[in-house]
Amino acid sequence: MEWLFAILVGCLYSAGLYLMLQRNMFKLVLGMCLISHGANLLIFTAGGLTRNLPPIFSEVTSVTSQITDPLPQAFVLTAIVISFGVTAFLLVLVHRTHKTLNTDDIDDLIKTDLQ
Amino acid sequence: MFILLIVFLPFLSVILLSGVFSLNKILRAIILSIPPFLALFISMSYLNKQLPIFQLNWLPTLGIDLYFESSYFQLLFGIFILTIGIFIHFFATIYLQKDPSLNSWFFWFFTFMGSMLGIVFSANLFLLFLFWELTSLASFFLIGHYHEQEEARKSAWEALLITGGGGLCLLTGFIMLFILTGTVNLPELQDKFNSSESSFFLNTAVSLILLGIMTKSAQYPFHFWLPDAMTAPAPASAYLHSATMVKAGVFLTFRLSPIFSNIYLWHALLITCGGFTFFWGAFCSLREDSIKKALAYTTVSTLGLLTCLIGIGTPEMIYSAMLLLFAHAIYKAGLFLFAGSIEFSTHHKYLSKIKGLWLKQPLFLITALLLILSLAGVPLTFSFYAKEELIHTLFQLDSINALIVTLLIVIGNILLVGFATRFLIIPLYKNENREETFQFNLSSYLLITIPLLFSLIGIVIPLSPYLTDIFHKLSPELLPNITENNYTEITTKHNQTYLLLLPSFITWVAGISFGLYFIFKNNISKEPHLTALATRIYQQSINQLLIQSDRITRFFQNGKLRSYLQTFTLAVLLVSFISVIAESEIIQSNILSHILHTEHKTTTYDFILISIIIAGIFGVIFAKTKLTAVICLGLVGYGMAVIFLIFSAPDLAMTQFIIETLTVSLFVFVFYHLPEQHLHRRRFTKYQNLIICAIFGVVMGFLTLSASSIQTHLSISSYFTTKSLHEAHGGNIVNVILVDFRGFDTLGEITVLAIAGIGTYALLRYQRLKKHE
Amino acid sequence: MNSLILKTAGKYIAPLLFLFAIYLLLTGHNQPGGGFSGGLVASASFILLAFAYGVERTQNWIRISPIYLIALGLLLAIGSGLFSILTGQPFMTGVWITFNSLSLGTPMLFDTGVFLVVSGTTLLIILELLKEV
Amino acid sequence: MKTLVIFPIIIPLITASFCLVSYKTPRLQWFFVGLGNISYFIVALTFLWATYHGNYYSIQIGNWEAPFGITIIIDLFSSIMLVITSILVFCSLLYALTMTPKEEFRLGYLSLTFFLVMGVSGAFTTGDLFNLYVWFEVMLMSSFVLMAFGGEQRQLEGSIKYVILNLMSSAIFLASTGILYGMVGTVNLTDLSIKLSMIEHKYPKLIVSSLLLVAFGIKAGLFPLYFWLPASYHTPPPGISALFSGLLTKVGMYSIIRTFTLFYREIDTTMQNALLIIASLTMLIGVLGAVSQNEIRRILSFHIISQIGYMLMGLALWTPAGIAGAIYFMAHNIIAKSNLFFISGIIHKKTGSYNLKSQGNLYKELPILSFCFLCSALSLAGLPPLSGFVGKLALIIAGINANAYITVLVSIVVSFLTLFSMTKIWIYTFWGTPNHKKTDTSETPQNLSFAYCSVIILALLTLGLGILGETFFTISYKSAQSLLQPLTYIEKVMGY
Repeated sequence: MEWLFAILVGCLYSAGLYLMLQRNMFKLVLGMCLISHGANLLIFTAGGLTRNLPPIFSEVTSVTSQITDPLPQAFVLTAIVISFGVTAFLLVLVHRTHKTLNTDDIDDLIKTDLQ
Repeated sequence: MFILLIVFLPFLSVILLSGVFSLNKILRAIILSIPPFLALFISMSYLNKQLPIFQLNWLPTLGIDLYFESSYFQLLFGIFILTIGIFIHFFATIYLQKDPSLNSWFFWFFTFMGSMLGIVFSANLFLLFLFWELTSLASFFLIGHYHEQEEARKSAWEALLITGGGGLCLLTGFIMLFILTGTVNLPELQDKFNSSESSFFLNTAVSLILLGIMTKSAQYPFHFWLPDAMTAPAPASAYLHSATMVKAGVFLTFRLSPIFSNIYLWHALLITCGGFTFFWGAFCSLREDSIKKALAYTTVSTLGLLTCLIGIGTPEMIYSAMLLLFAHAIYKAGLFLFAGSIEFSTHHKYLSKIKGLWLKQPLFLITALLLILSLAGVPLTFSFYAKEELIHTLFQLDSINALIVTLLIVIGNILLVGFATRFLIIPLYKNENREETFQFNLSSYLLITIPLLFSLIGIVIPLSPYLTDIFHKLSPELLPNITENNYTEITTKHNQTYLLLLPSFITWVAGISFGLYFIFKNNISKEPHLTALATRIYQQSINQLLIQSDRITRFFQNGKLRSYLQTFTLAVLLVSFISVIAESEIIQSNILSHILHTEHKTTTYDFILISIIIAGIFGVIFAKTKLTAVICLGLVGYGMAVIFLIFSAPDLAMTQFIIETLTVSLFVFVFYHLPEQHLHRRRFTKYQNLIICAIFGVVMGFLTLSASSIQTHLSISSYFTTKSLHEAHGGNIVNVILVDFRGFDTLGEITVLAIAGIGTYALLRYQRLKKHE
Repeated sequence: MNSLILKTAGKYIAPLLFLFAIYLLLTGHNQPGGGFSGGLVASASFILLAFAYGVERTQNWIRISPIYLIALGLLLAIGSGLFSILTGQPFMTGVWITFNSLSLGTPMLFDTGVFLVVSGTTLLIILELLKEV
Repeated sequence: MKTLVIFPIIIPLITASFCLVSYKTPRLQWFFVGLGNISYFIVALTFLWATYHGNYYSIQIGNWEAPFGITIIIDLFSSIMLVITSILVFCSLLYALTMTPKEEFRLGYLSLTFFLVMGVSGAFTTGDLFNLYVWFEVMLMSSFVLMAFGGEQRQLEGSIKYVILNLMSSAIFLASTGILYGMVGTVNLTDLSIKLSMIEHKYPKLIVSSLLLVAFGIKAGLFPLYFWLPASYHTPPPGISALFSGLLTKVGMYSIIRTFTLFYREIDTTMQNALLIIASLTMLIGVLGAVSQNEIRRILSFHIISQIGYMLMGLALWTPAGIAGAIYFMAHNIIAKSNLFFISGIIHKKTGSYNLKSQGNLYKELPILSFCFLCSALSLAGLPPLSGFVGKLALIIAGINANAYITVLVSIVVSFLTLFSMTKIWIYTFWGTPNHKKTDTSETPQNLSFAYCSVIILALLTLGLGILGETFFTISYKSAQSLLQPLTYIEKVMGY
């Protein structure tokens, strides 16, 4: 099972990077989103995959040893929320930049590096 | 304690400076000179006694101690520095009277005086380095005093870079010594140092130290900063470039020569470099029209001679080098001050411009004559006395060394006499072109008295037995291995001056004719080409440094985010490849067995789900419009949510679902009102990028696989499942982890969210505020 | 966006969404849900209103600025952690009061803080963006 | 004392929250900020004093025992960094008091600053890898916002690069945390240290430490990952870039030192050589960049990179002396570099430009500022008795002792080039004839007095750090020793 997820992680990372290597600012953000999906999935997979054994105690499931590892889930949840905050800010930043510079080409941003 | 006082009293003047700034000029000068006077008084009174050492731990871990010691020679040198300094201080008060930034000049002047004394008295090499760099710094400011002029800035920078760079070499050398012996305290170093084992390490250390010395003492090929530094005000030149700073290197050579006496490289380098510099400096001085520059070249020449003599290293040589050091300090300071007073009175810097000066002002002529006689080493002057000593000792040696050195000295002296001739004769000419009236006022006459005083001192010393005695006492201290008998022998020989008259006579005749030749040849415009070569190498290396650094920086920092990302990816790939290759066997066995023995079977639904997500990914990449791309992104996100749902993470699924919705709507919001630009405006297909991305994906996938297949320890999470319900009172373990077990992470996480919110607010509001304005 | 459908829908759906958010928050400790999802849903209810009735009116409904919500949430979260310091335990140690089967504790207070920050942030971002548009 | 461990993190958070509450009334914000800063300073100083005597202070958040709950631990190294952070923040606030436009305080400038401080001190005190990630994000997020704060065109351009490259670093950081958890099953640094040393093969340690090196390397600005730094650091207002230059890269470096000393009980030669090579290249390329530039803040930005190289060199030597040098150098560099950024801001106020070529004669116009500049710049160049000298001396001695001759050679050359570019600033800006037009005549000198205060404080600190070098070096040495012998640290956390 994990190998399939590994392929998906690979796809997410490489597609994310590919988008970021384009010159479009918009694609930059899209790529960033894909990469954070990739990272989340990586943690999720690395923590071990279990089907239909959610880490919730109820009357039905009380056998503690069988449920899935909850820790990676907590990590992923934290990471998702953080990346949401970051993405929101990044979007606003890109929006502002786009309006101020009137371009969405990243290669137009070279002025700060060179004199 | 007193020794500390001597060093730090000049710094007291620096502090006093701010207090007395508003006072009358003369009063200020007097107050400022009190601390150096005190220091002078202390050192004079201890000249014949032993001044106790001062030792205080400062940075013992790194070997830096506040450790001062004084020998007779050091004290005498200190007295010279103080005396000359006080005179120059008075000279400068008059010379720079109209200068608005006089205060800053004095600040650096006294700083310099103190740090020079520091060099003289420190017995810890790192401490010495501290003062060494401080002199470089102070000289930077003194040389660049007229910083409105481009030339002054340039030469100050040049001096700082060369002496500062040399200083770094010196420091490295010291550090190597420190590592070799465990101490940099000179007295202990002498005991511990075992120079018989000459190793590459030691030789490197010695050459680095020599590099430092040579840059500071203006030895060829680093000598050019000294003539260039003549943009400094004359009193600064007089102080720094005759009596003190350039002597710091020579002084250090004196101090180190007992330690390195067995090292061949030390002697070889000093002799070659010094010898050549001696000759070359004198030669350059013959062709230089600017008075101060010409004097600077003669200084270079003398420094070369001193270095060379110390390089030979026999006690007699060192003794005569010491004498010469003092003699030179006196007459050269006088000469520079003299050049300063000429400049002050006539506003001319060039020898050819002051034609007729001697005739107009006999006082100048007398001063010039007396000083120049000292320079040329004519009998009755102190420098004659010193050189006489030198030639004596040379006669006693019978090696090939001595012959070469004698020859060198004779040639050098001829050149110096040539310069002296030029210096005396050119201003004797009548001023043909225009009847220039040099303006002389009280200040000019006051100024000329100080160089006159120096010239007189230079003549008085050899005449007064009391004063000569002071210099004789130098001798036994440095010649420990010479018995009392030998010593008297050396001293008695001083009277056989007749022996010297013949070579001296030849020197003078040749020198004068040389000087006359150069006067008539009048070919002085061009810089001597070996000096020009050194200057050009310096200039070129600075230029190249600027050009190449610019090129390198442009190469790396090319402004394209794309290439930065590529570099980043390559770095990730590189480290992953290295790690994987280093441990390939373990990975192979683990991953293969894991895939083969996997417990979960893959169902068709999984395939379908994952194909949908991958389709979504491709959709994002190939979408033609932003809207399509965003919808595809949403597809990927919802797919992720479904994955989380299937693989027992309902909380994740729910959060992912809502957040994906929010993200997509944010995307739509943000881009709704931006001008629609086609996503494929520039078709971009670089195979290079494709390959990098593909490899990156493969590597990340592989890492995922390896992370889930290589498991060395059990996870810590069973703790959470056991404790969740009863100790943390919660059935939803993920939530319990989030708010309790690892609630601190969540605290950070909501902080991130809060910041993102405020950031958005600030960014948008600020823009609106600006628009309103 | 001045559509009648949106307005009518908003009128009924938004309060329901908000109630659902509160439910998620309260049951989060034992069921799927919690401060995050709750906060996001809560903000969604107001966003719906903002779409339907405009930013100005929505802000009037919420009364306090989202920035205060954020600050309040943060302070609540820290405060819930500081409780235990008073009893000499490390920061964020849970302090629980149990009534029969129901137990209330500082982690739930913390979760409420999370709820406030998340909803405040989301609101702040979206409302500011809407103003921009 | 144990209760206090959490305070370096929550004091800034509380301060920031209160600033948010009073976001409409800057005066009230200043009150909170002053209170917060002073208490933070006192706490940090208390810890410095306490940890100097060999103690470690750790708590388990929520009272969940060691590898399971989150550990917050303060040892000597962290408390050094905390004290310096508090001083720097104090100066930066003092500076911002008059140098920052009034409306920025209404938009949350102060609370963002304290969120940044919170992230930084969280990173300095945490003993948990995932928690470290969270603090990094807090720090980064607030730095993103501060970086783009004025919304100038330049700032936006720089911010995009800054944000993207740092997010990539976070993604790698997150991924490596995930990989580590998958393999070793824990994220507690101490637990990792124990478990990684128990594994026979090196794969987990190797892959994770090298991925972390990349992730932290971006934040620290190591070669070849530093690109975001020169692209963005010169764009925000100088008060902000001073804070960044002091804290952000150093947090990256701190994390490298912390994780490497915990993961590697003994460093293997390959890793050591790799670190040395990276250190040399970072030093060299950074300083060459500085040499080539003609704008004060660009020069300073490149210097940050070059000096990070020195710190990495100290770590790579893997001797107590080397790491002590690195720690000392870090402290020195935070103070000196931030001060230079502050000064560049005042220069900008006076001359209306950052470009060297359109300035001049400030030595006569602003003598006090000139001396403060001289103090910091020469300290950076390593002139005695300023702080930089002690740091460089320690590093070079350690380097020669460890036979890392090439790196030592590079560090000396770099030292020379630093002197070159620092004096270049001096010559163009402080000497020469005035090239600038007086722009702001409305700026009375009184307005700048607070800014001057902070500049003078930092200049004096640079001097003091050098003159009292023995004390500070002993502290660094002690913390280096404890870093290289992590057993006490481990015992303290795990409770056995």
